[in-house]
Amino acid sequence: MVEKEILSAEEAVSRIKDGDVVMLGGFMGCGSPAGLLTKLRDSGKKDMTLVCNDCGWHNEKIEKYTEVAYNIIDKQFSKVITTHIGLNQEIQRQMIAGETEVELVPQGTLAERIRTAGAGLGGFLTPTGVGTEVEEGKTVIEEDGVKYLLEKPLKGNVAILRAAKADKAGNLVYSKSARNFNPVMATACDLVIVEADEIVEIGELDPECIVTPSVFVNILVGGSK
Amino acid sequence: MVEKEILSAEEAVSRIKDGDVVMLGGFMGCGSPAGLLTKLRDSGKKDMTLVCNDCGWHNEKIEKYTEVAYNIIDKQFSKVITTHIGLNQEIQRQMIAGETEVELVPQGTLAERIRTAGAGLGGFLTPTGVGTEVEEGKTVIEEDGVKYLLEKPLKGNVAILRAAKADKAGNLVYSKSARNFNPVMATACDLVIVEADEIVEIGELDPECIVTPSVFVNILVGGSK
Amino acid sequence: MDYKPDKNIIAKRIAQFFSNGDVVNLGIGLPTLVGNYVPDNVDITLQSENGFLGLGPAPEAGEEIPFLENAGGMPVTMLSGGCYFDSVTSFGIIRGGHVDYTVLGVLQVDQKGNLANYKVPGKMVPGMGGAMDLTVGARTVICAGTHFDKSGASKLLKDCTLPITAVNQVDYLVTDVAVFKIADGKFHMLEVFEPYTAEFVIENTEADVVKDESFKVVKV
Amino acid sequence: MDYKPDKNIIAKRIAQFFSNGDVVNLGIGLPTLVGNYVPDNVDITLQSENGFLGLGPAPEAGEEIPFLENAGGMPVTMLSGGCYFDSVTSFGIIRGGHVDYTVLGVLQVDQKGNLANYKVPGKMVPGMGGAMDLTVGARTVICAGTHFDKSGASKLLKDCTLPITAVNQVDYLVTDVAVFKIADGKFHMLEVFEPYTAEFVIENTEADVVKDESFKVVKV
Repeated sequence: MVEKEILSAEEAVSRIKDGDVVMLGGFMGCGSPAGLLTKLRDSGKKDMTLVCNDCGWHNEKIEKYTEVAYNIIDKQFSKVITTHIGLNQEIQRQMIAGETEVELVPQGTLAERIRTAGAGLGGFLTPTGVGTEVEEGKTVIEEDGVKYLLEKPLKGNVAILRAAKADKAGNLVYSKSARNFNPVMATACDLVIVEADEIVEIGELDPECIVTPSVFVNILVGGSK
Repeated sequence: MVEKEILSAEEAVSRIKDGDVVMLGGFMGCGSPAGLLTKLRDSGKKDMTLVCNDCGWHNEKIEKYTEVAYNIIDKQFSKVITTHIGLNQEIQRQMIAGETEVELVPQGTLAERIRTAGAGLGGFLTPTGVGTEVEEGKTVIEEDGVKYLLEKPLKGNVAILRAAKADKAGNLVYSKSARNFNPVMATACDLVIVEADEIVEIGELDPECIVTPSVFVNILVGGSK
Repeated sequence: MDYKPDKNIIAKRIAQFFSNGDVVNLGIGLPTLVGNYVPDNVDITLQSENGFLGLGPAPEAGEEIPFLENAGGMPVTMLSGGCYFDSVTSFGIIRGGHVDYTVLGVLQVDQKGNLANYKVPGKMVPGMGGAMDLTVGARTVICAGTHFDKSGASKLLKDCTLPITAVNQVDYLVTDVAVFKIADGKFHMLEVFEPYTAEFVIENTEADVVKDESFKVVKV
Repeated sequence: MDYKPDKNIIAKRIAQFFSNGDVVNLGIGLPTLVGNYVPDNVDITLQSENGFLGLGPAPEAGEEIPFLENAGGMPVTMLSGGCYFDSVTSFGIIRGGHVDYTVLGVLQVDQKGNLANYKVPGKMVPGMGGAMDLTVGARTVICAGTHFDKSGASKLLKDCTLPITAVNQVDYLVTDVAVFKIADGKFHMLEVFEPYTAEFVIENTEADVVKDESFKVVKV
């Protein structure tokens, strides 16, 4: 099995371009690639679109900040597609002040839109959001008396993900609730960069327990371990 | 965590009713619940619809038969929804003779239709089958210049599945290529019966490696081990 | 009659809804408290929409498990028999009707069963997170909220004025005053909590409230 | 010139398409033979649509691994670095463009890039299995088949007469006589295999065949 490129975080983020759609794994920072986000900040890239479940923590009162908070402070993203920003005061402020465009998407719909792109489908019908602001501008299709929204696939240029272990072929496993959006984002981007806490030899992961198959991964970055 | 019912194969199949839509896991018999199929044959149930990837082996020349071959010989199914019947001479014969209705579905579409039902969606757009006989009677939707078929969810009354191990809560793991359609069928049926080669105590399976979460499973049947 | 907000009475009453084996998703905030009141003889499985089943109580300080958080980003534990999955599977479970109960916080609930809980335009926009999927997907939707907001206005409305989370999906509303079933365009009061009275509720609630035929006064 | 069917030459030539790291799905039957001819210095990963990556050679008789079969129900092995997944993931990989090459058997191929390989109405109806998804989803579709059928008719047609598997998706056709790229409504002959000649192919093929500008005579 062919080995994937192993790069430093700095080299890896140099593959990201201004204006790219960047998908970021993690849920309130749990399962986000801290090292890649820090180097992405240092890189000064701009005008990117960020796709992520939430925007992590930015709480001035308890002084809790997850890494992406600093990319947001630097306004590296001109648009954010996300489901929940209740714990990031700064992106809420930027949204309400009109400084950053924020598209709020129901969480299941965000996951499914990304999956749909990765799985080569053209869209899906979901009951979620019918009759709400989420419906605006979307086709409503009725099947057997139930209304559904036709939701479209969401593709990215680059995914920046975090895994617990990667083998050199690019197979991934995650740790506990750090799995979340990482596996699906790996399927839907042209370039998939994975910060792995540990990189192991091919054959060391149990093939029954691999969560992300090697075909989805392009670049590995060693993590803190 | 509450334990699921553990029944004999005979007791379990007694929950299936004439006319039920029955989803059968397995791929060319690999991963099919042999014990449940045998007891289902003994039960004499009829007019069922069978949903399965293929119909296993029924090859008179090399005398190779997988268990479902005998249910088909007994004509327990008035309709079969499947993707490939090239290795079952008898169902091909019944189809061509008009004795059994056979609906052929592309394999990815069958998997996705079942998933769609299990995941509470109303349909999906796939490029597969556009311009072929599969398109007949379906809505064609064009997005960004690409044509897609709108495919509908496929639900079942009962799933009969095979796992390598089940814990008593109903969490499942599979063995190698015996996984195939089993996990997705577990999500899409009112009653999910699993023949497990081994039933273990709650806590014995690694929570990172469980493939089918307990919420999808209703009845466990001990296998040969 | 004096009203004093009491989140714990809401959590305590909601915990009585569940039976052995139920799969339950508890929203962040008030709904999380429900977990503290589930009777010892009732064994439910909590789903955490960030990706696992078998959510257990918060760990002691210093005993946090790396990479194990709930959907609010707080450290939790996992019970034996739980399992991890990704966000796609998590919302397949939710939308697919595999969750028996979801308990969600409210800003407003109206008598058509509409819920508003994710946005105050121009002011507070946390986002819907998983709430829209949970409301549409769970078999039974229980809303949890104090009966009155900080200004003293009832959260039970004829029509929600805030952007709604889902249309016509709320089954039950439990406040710190009473329990309601929503049906036929009305709040059917099933129980009122001592020392409140049915009359107090009806007089102080904007929406149409009727006493259900099973109505009773209870002490939670 | 005498024609003698030769499946191995087809498999051998197709194996030369691949580069290091390619992900390839080989159909059942003739395409399976391709695996025998991949050069030692080219490391490809085979996807098996019944649910794994890292498909290895058939085991010795008596060395079969329980529950490890290919999509044709035959015993196989798995290489180090492979992994298992379910049918939903398998076809997500296929339809999502994550497979570089699919190699499929043919009944007929036409000059518009249409393929027919799953059904002879009223006679033989194996079903499409994964072929429709593979044809639509794989980045490059290579068809593999003897140039002539048992009756001596060319399988290269102006228009398929059998029910088609996919519209306008075939990129290459490799027969036991020549290699074709399908584009602009024609079969562009890239190579002919000694001792056959371009003229032999053109004369004995119903479809429109043109010599590509890169055309050459080769010995496979």
